[in-house]
Parts: sequence; structure tokens; C-alpha cells
Amino acid sequence: MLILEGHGLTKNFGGLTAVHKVDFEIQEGEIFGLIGPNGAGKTTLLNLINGIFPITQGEMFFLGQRLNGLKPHQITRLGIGRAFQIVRAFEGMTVKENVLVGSLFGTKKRKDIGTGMKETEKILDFVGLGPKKDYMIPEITIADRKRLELARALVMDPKLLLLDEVMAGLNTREVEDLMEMIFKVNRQGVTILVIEHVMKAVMGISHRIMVLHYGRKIALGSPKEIAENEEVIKCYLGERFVRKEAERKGHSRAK
Amino acid sequence: MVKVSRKGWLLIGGGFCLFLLLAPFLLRGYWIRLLTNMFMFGILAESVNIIAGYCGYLALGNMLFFGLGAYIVAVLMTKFAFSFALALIIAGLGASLFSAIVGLPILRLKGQYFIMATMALMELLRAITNNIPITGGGQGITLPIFPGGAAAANFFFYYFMFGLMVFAILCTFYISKSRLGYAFRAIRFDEDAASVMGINPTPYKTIAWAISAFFTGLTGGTYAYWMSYIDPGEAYQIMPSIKMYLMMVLGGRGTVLGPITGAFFIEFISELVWGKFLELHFLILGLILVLVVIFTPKGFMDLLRRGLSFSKLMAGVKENRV
Amino acid sequence: MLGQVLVNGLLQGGFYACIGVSFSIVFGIMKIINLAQGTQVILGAYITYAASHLLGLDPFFTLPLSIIGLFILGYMIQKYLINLVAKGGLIITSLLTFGLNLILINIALLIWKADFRGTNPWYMGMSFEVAGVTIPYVRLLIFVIAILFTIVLELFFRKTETGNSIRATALNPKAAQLMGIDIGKTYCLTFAISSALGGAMGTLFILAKPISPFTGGDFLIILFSVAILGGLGSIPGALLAGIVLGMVESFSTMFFGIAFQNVVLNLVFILILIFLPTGFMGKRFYG
Amino acid sequence: MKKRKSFFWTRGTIIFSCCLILISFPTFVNSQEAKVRIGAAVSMTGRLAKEGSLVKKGYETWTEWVNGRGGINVGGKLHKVEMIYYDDKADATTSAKLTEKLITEDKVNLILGPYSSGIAAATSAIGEKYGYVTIAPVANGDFVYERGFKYLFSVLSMATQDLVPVAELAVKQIPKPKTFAAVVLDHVFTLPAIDGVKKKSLESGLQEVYYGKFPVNTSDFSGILTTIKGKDPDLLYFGGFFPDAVSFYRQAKELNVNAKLYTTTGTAGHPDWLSVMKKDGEYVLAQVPWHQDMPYKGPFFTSASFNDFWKKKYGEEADYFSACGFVSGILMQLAIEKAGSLDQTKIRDVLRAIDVETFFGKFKFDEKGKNIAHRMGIIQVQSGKQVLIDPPQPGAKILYPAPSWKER
Amino acid sequence: MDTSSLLRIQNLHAGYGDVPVLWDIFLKVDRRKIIGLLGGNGAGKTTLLNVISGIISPMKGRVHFLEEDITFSNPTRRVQMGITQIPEGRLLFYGLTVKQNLRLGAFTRKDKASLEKGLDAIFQLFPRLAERKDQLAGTLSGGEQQMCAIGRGLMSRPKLLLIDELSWGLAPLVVDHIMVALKKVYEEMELSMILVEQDVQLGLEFSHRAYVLETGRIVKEGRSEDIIKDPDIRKSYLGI
Repeated sequence: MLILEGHGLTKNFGGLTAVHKVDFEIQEGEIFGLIGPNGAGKTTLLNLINGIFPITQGEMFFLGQRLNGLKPHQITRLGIGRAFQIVRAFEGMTVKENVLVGSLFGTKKRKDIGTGMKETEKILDFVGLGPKKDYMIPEITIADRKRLELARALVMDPKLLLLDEVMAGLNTREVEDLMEMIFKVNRQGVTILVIEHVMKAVMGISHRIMVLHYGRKIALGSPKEIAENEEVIKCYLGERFVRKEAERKGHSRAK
Repeated sequence: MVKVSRKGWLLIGGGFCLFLLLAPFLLRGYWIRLLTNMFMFGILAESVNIIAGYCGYLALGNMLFFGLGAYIVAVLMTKFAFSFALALIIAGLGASLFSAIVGLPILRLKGQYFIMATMALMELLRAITNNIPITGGGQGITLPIFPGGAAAANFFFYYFMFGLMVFAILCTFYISKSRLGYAFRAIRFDEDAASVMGINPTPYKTIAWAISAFFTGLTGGTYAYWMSYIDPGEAYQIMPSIKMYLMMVLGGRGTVLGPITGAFFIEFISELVWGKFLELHFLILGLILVLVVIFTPKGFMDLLRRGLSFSKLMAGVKENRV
Repeated sequence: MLGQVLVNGLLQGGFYACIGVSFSIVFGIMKIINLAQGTQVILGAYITYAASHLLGLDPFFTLPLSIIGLFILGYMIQKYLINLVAKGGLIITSLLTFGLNLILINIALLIWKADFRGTNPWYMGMSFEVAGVTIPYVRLLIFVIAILFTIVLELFFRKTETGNSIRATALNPKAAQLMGIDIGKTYCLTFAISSALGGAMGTLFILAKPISPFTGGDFLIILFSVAILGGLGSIPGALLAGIVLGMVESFSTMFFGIAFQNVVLNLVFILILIFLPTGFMGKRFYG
Repeated sequence: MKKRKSFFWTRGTIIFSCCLILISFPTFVNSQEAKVRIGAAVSMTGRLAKEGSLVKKGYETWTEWVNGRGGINVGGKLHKVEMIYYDDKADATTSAKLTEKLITEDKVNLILGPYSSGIAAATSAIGEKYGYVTIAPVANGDFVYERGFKYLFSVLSMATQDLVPVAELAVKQIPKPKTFAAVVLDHVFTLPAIDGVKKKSLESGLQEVYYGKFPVNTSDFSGILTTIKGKDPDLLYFGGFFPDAVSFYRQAKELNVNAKLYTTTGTAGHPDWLSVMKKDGEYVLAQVPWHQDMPYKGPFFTSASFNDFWKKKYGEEADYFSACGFVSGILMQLAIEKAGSLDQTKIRDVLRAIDVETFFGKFKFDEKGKNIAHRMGIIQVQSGKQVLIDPPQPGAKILYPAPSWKER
Repeated sequence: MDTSSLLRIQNLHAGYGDVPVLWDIFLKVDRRKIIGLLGGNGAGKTTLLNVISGIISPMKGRVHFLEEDITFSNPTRRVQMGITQIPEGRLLFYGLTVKQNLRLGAFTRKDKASLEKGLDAIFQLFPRLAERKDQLAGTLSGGEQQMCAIGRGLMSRPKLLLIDELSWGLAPLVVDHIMVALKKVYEEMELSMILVEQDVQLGLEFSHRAYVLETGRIVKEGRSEDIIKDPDIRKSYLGI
């Protein structure tokens, strides 16, 4: 079943076209990757999905409901959660309070603070932030902030989770932890749309990948197809990546 | 290093409250008026705190609701013979309603644009007040004197302002612990992120401003009756607005008791300076403000929380220095 | 009649623009609402007053004195006071200038008392007529000087290396530091320039209106309006905004009477804010 | 290097806290001698700082003078006068607070009022509450006295009467003026005077061609002046604060707006007018509550001898603000001496019944506390002097019509 | 002379406020050498660069540059001496043009006359920038911005170039391009570099020597080709 579909999505900023006639469909339950060079319009596309920017042209549907013209908070309550690229935690609040906001306002159900708190603690334990729940935001590390972003999105009980470069700035071990966690969320039935520069991660977790270049879709397919797609290599991946990838594969084969 | 335990704070606070409750029986007229004045600024700082401290919208022209409340009470009492109580309630609600109406377009503005819009709104209201006959224009309005002599008036306004302040504190306390409070703070720190987390900012911002306007309007109305004369220049002033921010920031932005502490501190210090230095009071008050801002940029509440010590003070200075 | 109203608005607007620029650069570059700016203008005016009375100089020739005097004062203020809290954010720095304002007022009060001071050179009040429009010499000169200062300042910011370093610091203080730009010094310089411009405006102001130590507070609304309308830190924007404000003031007096001048002015201002919230040229500065 | 710096800061903090403790110490008043304590909250800072400090100078001079004579005779015993001043910042809230402080904290015997009407409206309510006699030296807005207060007395006649003599004078001139324009600051301080003269002018058959109120902080009058120029009025009435009047007349000259007679509310009688306006201030009329050429005689001074006394003391002509302050003191002194007591009710009753002439003019109060015996003088600036032209003086004549700006 | 050390850090402790982030750092940079500074997030790499640039003053320890003690010198002085940082996230002056950005890079240089020559050299190195020299820096693509940042850093004629997270947010292809250009810079201009990288493989391929930081301490140092073969490193950083 289709969970999210976009038809001919276009976004103009003044004279600049950030996203140009992009079509895509995301199946329920899949992990859908979105890659492309900087300024390709990936984050803009995400902003169109959750309504931060109004759509200039085209249509978008979530589980059959038209999203055009809805405000971000309405879209969130339909079941689309989002973790931001640059961590946008509320700085003057504790870790717990940050997640609590999502729990209180992010779902259709109206909850009292006690219930919200319980859910919050559950989610914090899930992402491994339980011991740090009373820390203020400036006191936790970047990796923890990424986890916090994830927790804030998860607590809203989303059907579709948008992850915007949550891996950026993490080391290999942390990336692997986070990949594991994303798989776990996905197994619980949450569809995930992920934007990522860390190729290893995006190649490793996505079922399908879409490549954007200057606002246009240039490829869509399985990770393997993408990695071999010549246009993608020309515009995005580059020779060294292919070489390195080959070396890595050769190495693991040898092992 | 001065550090007081939680119990100590409760004792100090309780004692102070008891003192305030009994003060009219212990003190002479001037001190009662001074305290009443402190309460007034306490309420004003607290109401600014709701919109600016919690919700992050720096409504520098918040005194516009003060003027509005004062004029509603004045006009209703003199021209339509309303009782004070009724007029005051209308003033509070009127200020709230007005904030909601103008809030819809203005609360969309961000940062300095919002600051400026509220200031312009205050100027606009002043200009309108000057030009409509029912307010007496630039001549001002004189209100009936509170019946029953000096002592009765002192008692009445003292306890009235005190009650209003306690009401404002309780209200802020409730907000800080409720859904509203979380929504306000989320909006303050990142409005886009808040809306992605399911908060519709518009109604929450409007509510915050309406609550703030409600208290400011009530204070203005009480002030008009208390002073028994107002004119537009007195009712709509920029300087008290700035002073309210000073109080809020010194006490602690976004804390329940901070603005009240700040208000008490500033009013008390200015009173001392005023009384002692006839020719130099601006200079000395200015110096004190400058030093306080340099040494406690995060407010007293923060300082008390971290404990008062010289090295902490210096660390605060170092942090903000270029 | 219409021509006269137009000229009146334009002449007043030039002054508003320049005074707005002095406030706007500090606001735009350092994110400081300088609440003492009005009083700094008045201090400039006092320098002119003192110089023209003690030395018998023509007020216009005292311009260098007020500029230099206020430049030094501004530099000191930034270096020894504001830089101490410069990283504290908009509210903190603004509150500091609030305290500073009180101090400056009191100092002026101690030196010059509460008396009204004014200058009255021989050409005061003289005017000439062009096509039925009366143009006073003094106001024209004020206008020309104000515009000239504005243009020179804009060129300074765009063309000189120091100007660019100031803009760079505004855009990204950390990067500027990494380029070897001394932020503290740059801030001092910026504040000093703003202060000096304010001082120059004081010289021009005392030619139009007498001053007392408390006159400075009257500028606050105009300073804010011009800076915000023009787009923070944008000099051409402030120029345009000042002239627009002057025009609105002049025309509203003609059409609605002067009593409604403030009603119209503030209404127009709020509407512009709502429908044009980045100001006239706000975007140009930030790219 | 680092150490020394922190030492500096430590010392700074200690000194700072010492200062705080010092200023928070109460002042102890030595109350051995029999004294009359008089309190005054005046504006020493803020918009009315100049006027307020002149009134204060009047109070101070009176105190010194009366103490020089041994003090006030209360029931046969001489009491020295002690004055307590506070600065009300021209702000009603502060003024009210300070008045309450004077009454309850400093326990003064009498209160001399603040400078302006708006503030007096707030403070007189407090004097009334405590049953304290308040003498208001300059606050003469009519509305202040319409509230039925029993302890409040105005030194001056009411503000609506301020400029009435100007209209009376003008219609007597030849060629007779036909039209007038009135421009007034929208403020309690200036509205009544201009409205009063406007009413009188209309009654005298003059025609109003322009009436405009301008808001506080207006610095550009060219819009109004352009309109007025088109109407070409014979008389120009202007009401505003000092800076307003200066920029108004400067711009009138710039735009060449001429009238036969120019008027201001008080400003042209202000001591700073001559130094700021120089020859551009010529021919302008203003009301003055007092002038040294007035013909009044009193128990201690005549109008002229008061000016001599002042000149000897300060080397400058006495200004009317100080005179207002001084005469308030004298009035108080007369009332106390006659009452023979410091009892507020007795003093009030004496003031109620008083009918006396002083160097300042006559005093006779109606039941509302308005001085109905006082009449404003009118001055015109002539050759760098503020010359009294009404009440009529020998050798002083109104210069009419004023020459146009270009002919001067 | 050519082999003597350029930068020497001894026993350095540093942090923000009262909280230390770096402990006991010893680090040496020789002339004409590229040093890799590797490690996970929060390891203190950026803090160390900021100490070298003078933005953070150390709590303990000494920093010498060209045999001069610069422990407490301000950033301006250090730029004049030849230490320039290309910061993480580029931090261009987005409201200024490319050319103005580059000129500001030479802010501390006294010989303004040869400035134009320097500009030409940068434009030769990155022809893309020459095409866009009058465009606002904010309108450049990510790769072009990184080029502009490098160009701006080179304009001060550094002796030691500190590069923080070169590959941050860039497509793999663009990283390749920039690496090539950087190699050219290294070969043509006589300078040393400290390269901070998340992408450990990239960092090691490109450097002569490398230091590996973990939670504020140096846990490994040595020649890059040795480190890349280190099994611990391969396991925890290269995922092989």
C-alpha cells in the first residue's frame, strides 16, 4: 500500500526552482533513501512534505489524504514525524521535556502530562537516553542530540518518519548503532524516509533510493542499481567512491 | 560562597510573605505606597514574562495594555458611572480581546519586527486616545477619589495589588507546569520545530499575549483609580516598558518568581538612590544597572541556583566578553 | 502647495534617515539596541553649543569637533562597557545601554544644567524661493550634509577594507576572528562610527531645535522606525525609510491635520511591517 | 598580571557593596530646635527639569530669606524653616509616592506643590486624603480644582484665563485684526490656555481660520505652517513646550509665515527664550504670572524690590518661576503666622479667608481653592527684553503690527 | 632548518568554561608536512584547532609556533604569524561577494600590493570561483563554498593551514575534486596542514602523520601508512 505519493512536486523561491516536477511513491513499511549533492533540494522536499514550505505546484498524498495547504502541526498529527538535520532541540529545556512536548502535542489524542511523561520515558529508554533525561541540551554530546531528535520524532507515534541527515557528524560506531535503531523502528511497522550523506548508512539501510540533482529526480532504484548508475556516478558519487566501495567489497569477500 | 538550602529558601520566602501580608499594620503610608508600587511593577514584569519570557515574543510595547486598561476604567467610571469592580473586569477582558485581535496579524512578525510593531501600536493607541473626545484628549481624565480617607485607600490598593500579584504568580506557576507552558517554551526556543512537533503556534501565541494583556490591563485599571488622574502621556510610556524587561531579565527570564524579584530589586534600589542623591540619582542608578548587567547577565535566579561566589561572578563576565 | 509639502517632507526625511542610519548600523551589525543613542546625539549638540559659544565658531564648522568627540566617546563606551557583555544577547546589551543612558543624561545635567540651549547663527531662518516653494537654507544644508554622510558611510562599508571587515564581522563573528579580524576592535570601531554620526546629527539638530539633557529620549521612536523599515544595517534602506517617514508625516499633516499625524504615521508603519516585514532593503545586506 | 586584575575586581565589589549599605542607611534628623518642616517634590529631571528647578530655586531662596529673619512666628515662637526636596522626574507615580513619603515618613508640616497640572492632579489627591494643605505654585489647570478638594490652593489664576488679556489687547489695536490661527500641543499643560484665548477671541468677533493640535515630540511644523501661510491670519496663537515654540517660530521665519501678532504660552517669558532665539524672538507675546514691573506692594517686598533683592543675590533678573516658588513660601508664612499654629485645618481656614496683596499680586481664594484675585501679566519681547505691556505700564507699549520676517 | 618543527604543543589542557575537553595533548607539526587529526565526534578535534587558532585559551600547557611562545596570543597575531583555519561548516560571509570574501582572507597582510596576484593564484586554482567572483557567497553550491573557504584561508599566505571537516556535507565527487586541488596547493605553496576528518580513510590517505583522538586524549600517533594498517583503527573507524 502506498503511504506517501508526490505528483509533479515543484517549489519555487522567488526565481529559484529548488524542486522541479518530482514524482515519487513510498510503500508502507519501506525505508526510502534520498540522496543528492548539496543544494539538490532534498531538505526542501522534506519541508514540502511536512508543510513548512507551501507547495508551489503538484500534489502530495499521505494515505490517500491530500497534504497541500495543511499546516505543519496538522500534518504532524496525521502521523508524519520528523528529525531535523541541524539538531533543533529546545535549548532551555531538559532532554525529557524536549521529548514530552512531542508526546503532548504530536498525536491526535489529547494527553495529560502524567501519561505523556510515561511515554516519554519509554521512548528515551528505547533510544538509550534514559540516564540523561534530566540533562540540559548543551550538556549532551552531538550523538546524544541525534538520538534526541529521533526520540522526539518517535514519541509522536508516526506512521511515516522523516530523517534528515541524522548520521552527519557521527563516527562509525555511532553510525552503526543508529542504523540498528532505525531497523528496529522499521520492524515495528514505521515507514522511514531518510536523507543521508553517509553513503555506507544510506546504502546499507534503504530498500530503495532516489537521487536528486539540481531539484530534479535523476534516478530511483535499489541501492545496487544506484551505485552502478552512470549518471549518478558522474554527478554525485565520483570515481574514488566506486574504487573505495570496490576495495571494501573485495576486502569483506576476502574475509 | 553563599548557598542557602531549599528549606532555608522556604523559610525566607514564607517569612517575607507573612511580612507582606501584615505590612499595612506595621508600616506608614509611604512604605505601603512603595510596596504597592513594587507589586504593580511585579505584576507588569510577570505579565511581560508570560509573553516574552515563556513564549519568546519581546512585546516591548506591552504598556499599551496598561494604558488601554487605565482608560477603560477611567472612561467607564466617569462617563458611564460603572463601579470600579465592573469597570476593572471589563478593562482586563478588553485588553485581552484587543491583544487577540491585533495579535493575529502582528504575532506573525518575528524578533525585532514584532518588538517594533508593538511599540508602534502603543504610539498609535496614544495618538488615538489623544484625538477622541471621550477620553478627554491631551487634558486627561480625573477619576473619583477612593472613598473613606487615607488609611482605607492605602489598605485597599495595597491588598488589591498584592492579591493581583499573587494571582499573576499563581497563574504563571500553573502555566509553567501545564501543557500551555510546554507549548510556550517550545515556541520560544524554535517555532518551526515546535510546529513540526504538532503545536499550532498561532493560538498558543495569542493565548500567551492575551494572558499577558489581561494582567497588564487589570494593573492599568487599578493604577488609574489609585492615582485618580491619567493622561495619554502618563498611560502610554516607553520607559516603563523597558524597565519591565530590565526587571524580568535581572530576575530571570522564563522563571516564575524571577520577574517579581527583579521588580522588587529595581524598585527598591531606585527608591534608595532617589532618596539619598538628589542631583546624582540618574548617575548612580545607571552605574548600579550597568554593574548588575555586567555581573549577573543571566539574572538573580540563575545566580542563586548556582550559588553566589566571586569566581562564579567572574565566570559570568568572561563568558559574555568579546 | 503640494510642492511645498513634498519639499518639507524630503528635507525632514533626510535628517530622519541619517539619524536612523547611526542607530541602524549598531543594531544591524552588533545586535545592540542602543538606547543611549538619543543622548549621544544630544551630547554632539552640546559640543556644538559649547564650541560655538566659547570659541565663537559657526555651528556648521563645529561638525568635526562633535564627530571626533563622539567618536572617542563611542569607542570608549564600547571598549570598556559593552564589549564586556557583547556575547550576552540583544536584551542584555540593550539593558546595559539603558543604564548608560541614565549615566550620560546625568553627566550632561551636571555640566550644562537643565537649561534649554540653542544656537542662532546669523543665517538662521533665512530662505529662498524656487517656483513658489520656500526652501530654508539651514534645512537644505542639514539635508545635504545628512545625505552626504549617509552616502560616504555606504561607500565606506562597501568599498574599503575596514568597511568590509565590519560587515564580515556582522555576518559571521567567528569566521571574522579566524581571518585575523579583531572582533573587539571592530565592535569598538562600529560603535564609534555610529556614535560619531549621531554626534554630527546633534550638531545639525541644535540648529533646528533647542536641547536639554532630556531631549534625547524623543528620538527613540524615529530611530527605531527608520532602522526597522530600512532593514537592519542597510544604509540605503534607512535613507529610503527616513524619506518615506518624512513624506508620510508631511502629507498626513496636509490631508488629516497634524493631530492625526501620529495616527497615520504609526498605522502606515504597522501596515508596512505586516505586509513587508523585511523592510525596504533588508535583504540586500544579508544576501 | 592576572592576579592584580582579580584583586581590582575584589576591591571593586567590596567598595560597591559598601556604597549600597551606606545609601541604605536612613538619615537621622536633628529635631532639637522648633522647626517648620516643609516638603516639596519638584521636577529636577525629565521634561520639566528646567522649570522645576527654577521653582525649587524660588523655594530655596525663600527658606534662606525667612530663616535669615529668624523664621516663621508660630504662636509667638520663632520657628526655623526646614525644606525637604525630592525629584519627581516629572512623573505622576513618583510624585504621588514622594508626597506620601513627605507626609508619613518625613512628617512635614506643609507641602509645596509640584510644577505641572497633570502631576498636581495626582499629588493633590494624596494631600487631600491626609488632610494636608497643599499650595500649588504653578499648576493651574482648571480641572485640578474642579474635584471639590478642600486643602488645595492655587497661586495662579486658572489656565483658561492665561492668555485672555492677549485677545483683549489685540482687538484694541489698529488696524484691527480680523482672523486668528491657533496651534497647540495636545497636552494638559497647554490646551486650556489656548482654548481660553480662542474662546475669548471668538467672542470678540475674531474669525478662526486654523486650529490644530500637534502631538508631543513634533519637531517639524512646516506642514502646519504651510497650511497657515495659505490662510494668512492676523494673529498667531501658539501653545507648546519650550523647544516646540522655538522650532515653530524658527520655521515660521524660514517659511516666511507672517502675522501681525505672535503669541506663545509662557515660552517667550521663559528666561532661556532670549538666549536661544536672539532677535528672532522679538515681538512675541506671552503670559507671565509675575514681572518686576508689576505694581504690587506687599508686606515684605514690592514687585520691584523683590527683583532688586534677587539681582543682588544672583546677579540676574528674577524669573517668574522662581517668583512663584518664593511667593508660595510667603503665602504659607502669612497663613501660619495668622493661624498661630501648624494645625492643617486652621491653616486651611486662614487661607480660605485670606485677602492679601504681595509683591507677586493679590490672593483671594474661592471655595475650590482657585486664586480669583490673580491676573496674568502679558509681556512682549522688545529689543532683547521681556517688556510688560499688560497691565499697562508707563512707557511700555505694544508693538503692533509686528514687521514681517523679511523686513526685520 | 627545513625540517625543524613549525608548531609544538606541550602538555595542553583546554575546555569550555570550567569543563575540560582536552587532556595532556602533545603534538608536533614539522615544516611541509600534512598532519591528520582523526577521531569520532566529541573527541575534541575542533577544540584543539580552536586552541591553535587562539579562539580558546588553554587551561594548562604551552603552544609554540616558529619557536615563539604563542600560548596567550590573540587570533589576529596568530593569523599574522601564519596560522589560518578553514572552519567546519565553511563559515563564509554569505552576504559578501566571493571576491570580498577572498580579500578579507588577506585582512592581516601588510603588502596589499601583491594582493591581486594572490587573487589570481586562487582563481587559477579554482577556475569555478573566477567565474563567480562577483556573486554573493550565499548563492554558491556546497562544493564551491568549500573552495571559496579554502581560497579565503590561503589568501593570508599561511605557513600552517588548519582544515576542519573538509568533507562535511559534500558529495563524494566534490570531495575528490577538492582533495586534488588541495594536493596542488600543498605542492605549490610551502606550507604545512592539519587536517581534521571524520572520514578516517580520507584523512589517512592524505596525510603524512596522524594523531587519533578519543574523548579528549591522544590515543595513537604515527605515520599514516602505519596507522591505516593498524587493526584497532581498521576495526573501530574504517568498519572493515
